[in-house]
Amino acid sequence: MVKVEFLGPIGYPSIEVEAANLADLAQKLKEIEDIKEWLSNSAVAVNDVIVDSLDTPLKDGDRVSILPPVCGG
Amino acid sequence: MVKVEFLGPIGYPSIEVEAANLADLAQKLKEIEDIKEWLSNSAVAVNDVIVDSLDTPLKDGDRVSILPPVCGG
Amino acid sequence: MELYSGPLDATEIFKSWFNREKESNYGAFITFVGIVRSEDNIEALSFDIYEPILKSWFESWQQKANQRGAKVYMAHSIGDVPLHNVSYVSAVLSPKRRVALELIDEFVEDFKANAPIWKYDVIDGKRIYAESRSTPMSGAGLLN
Amino acid sequence: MELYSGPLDATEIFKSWFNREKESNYGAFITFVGIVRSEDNIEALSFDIYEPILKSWFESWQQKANQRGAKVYMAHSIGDVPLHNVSYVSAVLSPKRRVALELIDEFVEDFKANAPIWKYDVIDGKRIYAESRSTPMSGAGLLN
Repeated sequence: MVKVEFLGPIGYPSIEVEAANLADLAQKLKEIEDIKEWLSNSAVAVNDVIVDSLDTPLKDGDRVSILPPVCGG
Repeated sequence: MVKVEFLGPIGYPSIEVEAANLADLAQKLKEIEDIKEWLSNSAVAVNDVIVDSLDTPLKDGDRVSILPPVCGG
Repeated sequence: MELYSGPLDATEIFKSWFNREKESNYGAFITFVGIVRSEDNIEALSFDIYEPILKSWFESWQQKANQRGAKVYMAHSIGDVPLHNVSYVSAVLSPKRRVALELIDEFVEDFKANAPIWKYDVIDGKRIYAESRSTPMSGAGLLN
Repeated sequence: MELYSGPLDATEIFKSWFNREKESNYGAFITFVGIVRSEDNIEALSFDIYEPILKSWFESWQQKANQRGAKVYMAHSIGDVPLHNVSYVSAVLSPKRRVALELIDEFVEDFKANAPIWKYDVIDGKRIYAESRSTPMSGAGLLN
């Protein structure tokens, strides 16, 4: 199982899902109505490292963070 | 008479000279050995305003400042 | 990197960084202070921060600065910061001015674009996500 | 514009400018601090200033800043400033960060090139004009 956290304004509780890689996870997240709209402009981190490939493999216990548009300062 | 001041590191005392304009003054300053070498890289102010033309007229009581290369900060 | 609950004391932060570094033989010390402006009837801004990724973002900037002989600092607020209070302070030190002037610009702009911090306007006591002023991070849209 | 005999108290200057402006609704406050570096066996730097032209240089910058909705400050030392002490502080305030980041760069660079200030290295108690680090002002060479 992989834990998925939705950061900042997304305001959706963390979920646990089965997913072998990010492409697989993307499919599952697109099925959640409240999450779908955030995917187009959110960055993704696996175990707190930002990733840039859908081929990124996921293993049991991994933590995925969904990071919506930012504005510090 | 025009008063000419030599600022910063030039270290030459102020002088009073007769000059109708800056071109005229330039001729007179070139005759001073200790000043000549500074003219090529010094800016010039008349009554505390930087000027950029040799035609700038000078009248009795005007104050000309010779400003050598700067380095603030 | 320093995170505080609520407004920052800009002068204390300046003093602490300056005193820590004044003998370090840097010739240029530049600070950027972000102050909450009164506009659009807001009472305050409010911030969420995801600290693990902010920390690694900051550490990678520290390395980038070190490679140019420089050093960076930053402090940010978590939670509410009322009008005319400070939410963000950052700084760059370098031996000469040119590198410091370039780095403060790059550091502050990259901070705006990629630091994992979310901003909310506080209006009538409610927190409203500052969506239109927010920027997708590098790599955003991967799961789309 | 503030001129002081000897080293500047950077924190006091920061505090005074910040407190004066924190309610003025500027969103970005950037300060540049110049610290005397130890190099080439110097004991101190020393400065001569021609105040009337420095004042008009500063006032023309204040106007330039105002036209962009911004404001500038500066403080500088006259005379000797020992190693690891501050000789120069300048600041820019603007409603948004972009103008402040651009102005601090232009302001500090133009200060270096055109403010009527002369720098000397102090070595063995002697003042030596820092000729090789100095820049002819705009319009230099007119009388040549």
